[in-house]
Amino acid sequence: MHVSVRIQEDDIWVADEYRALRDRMPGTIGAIATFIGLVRDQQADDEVLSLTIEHYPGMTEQSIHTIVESAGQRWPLDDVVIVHRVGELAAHEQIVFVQVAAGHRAAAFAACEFLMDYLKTDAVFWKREATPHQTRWLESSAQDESRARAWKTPDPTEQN
Amino acid sequence: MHVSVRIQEDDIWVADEYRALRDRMPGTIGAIATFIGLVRDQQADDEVLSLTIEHYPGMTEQSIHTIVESAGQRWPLDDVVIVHRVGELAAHEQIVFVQVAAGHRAAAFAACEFLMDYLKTDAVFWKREATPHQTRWLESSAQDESRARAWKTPDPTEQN
Amino acid sequence: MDIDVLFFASLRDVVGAASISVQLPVPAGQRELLAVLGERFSDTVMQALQAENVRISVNKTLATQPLSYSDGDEIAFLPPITGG
Amino acid sequence: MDIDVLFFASLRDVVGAASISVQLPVPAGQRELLAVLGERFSDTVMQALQAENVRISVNKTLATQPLSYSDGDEIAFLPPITGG
Repeated sequence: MHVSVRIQEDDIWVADEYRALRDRMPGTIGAIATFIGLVRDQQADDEVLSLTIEHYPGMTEQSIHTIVESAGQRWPLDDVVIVHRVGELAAHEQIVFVQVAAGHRAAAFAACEFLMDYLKTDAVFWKREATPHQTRWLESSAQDESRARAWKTPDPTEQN
Repeated sequence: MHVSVRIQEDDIWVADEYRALRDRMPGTIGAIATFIGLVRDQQADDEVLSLTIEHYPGMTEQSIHTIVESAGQRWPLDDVVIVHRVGELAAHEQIVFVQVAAGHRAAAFAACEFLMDYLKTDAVFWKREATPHQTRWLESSAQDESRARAWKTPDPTEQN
Repeated sequence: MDIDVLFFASLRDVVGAASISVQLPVPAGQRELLAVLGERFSDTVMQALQAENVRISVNKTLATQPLSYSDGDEIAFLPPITGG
Repeated sequence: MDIDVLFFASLRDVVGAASISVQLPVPAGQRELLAVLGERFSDTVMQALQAENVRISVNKTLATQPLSYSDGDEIAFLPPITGG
């Protein structure tokens, strides 16, 4: 499994990531699932001006590699790329990019969603949201926690 | 919901599709899930030389629009693009591109996978696979059928 | 009346043509269509067209039995579909 | 012994510094670290550092109690994380 994990202030160039995957890709890959998270310009009816993301260099990368290894043990994956931005991001900017290539679509979809769910709960980042009225540090929601926990229970669809 | 469905012999330019989405996108979008299907170079231990895809102009587009409408009724989606190629495709070429934008990731992921599952079973295409030993018309597998049927039963995770 | 009959994929291979025009009596349904096709094609072809997994569309819409055809209709024989 | 203590996100805001160096007796664990920090910071800061949802890492690995620190360790106070 080829794995690339990058934390960067720079923007994410989705087209370049996809081209690089196609270039290095073994031919047995039939399915590529990707996810891109953007800064929403609204949160609970308040306008979002920016999101500032902080990380702990070294520990953050390790936390993501641990998540990727879990996914790799769970599904037959060929290629995983995760790029996560840090610093101050304006509304509509790209935050995170996850790209998973596998032989078949079930594994690619499941792993991509699994990776996003665990990035929400287990990756070492902190996010501060600025609205016209306040600045506050975010926590992963109860919903995020329950989505991540759901992967720990046996999944009846996993054999498909 | 912005919807674009295209059937074409030309290759799919993923970077252009993504850029166009970002250009037209309302800011409340926080999640973009995409799927790309490629021609695998192996099938059941036999080398795949090419895949030839045939459609029924008019009926095929309508069959895909019907699938997109089902997805739109099921999840709050902002933008759906489906590009499906026809003609003779060599191993490793792109077959299909699905791009779904939504406010949150749960809807984007679920709808993207739903669309792919129904493209397998309900979209009016035919595929002929050529190996060094034979040429044969493919059918959607029993597994494909059961994946599509699974969406028809109530999904306990849907409220998340 | 005249209708167009289309054959896709494996059925086009079996029939050896993508489309043909046929003349049907009025009124006509699937039974009359198959009778006319049976005069033109072999038993092998007719068995393929009547396989359990073959569906019929009328004017690009999947049709359910009983069928009743009209002048100018476009009928298609659709073997099992799969996309994606 | 000397250790580095890091504060992230909301805890850095509360402490007013991203990192400090502290001298600890040998041997030292979390109790000794908190005692030294308590001499420097207000009760408000100390309550924030000891909130139930704050986790401690030692040399960039999440630590579980009881902790035992070594010279040169990098200790971090981590408020609730969320990425993606």
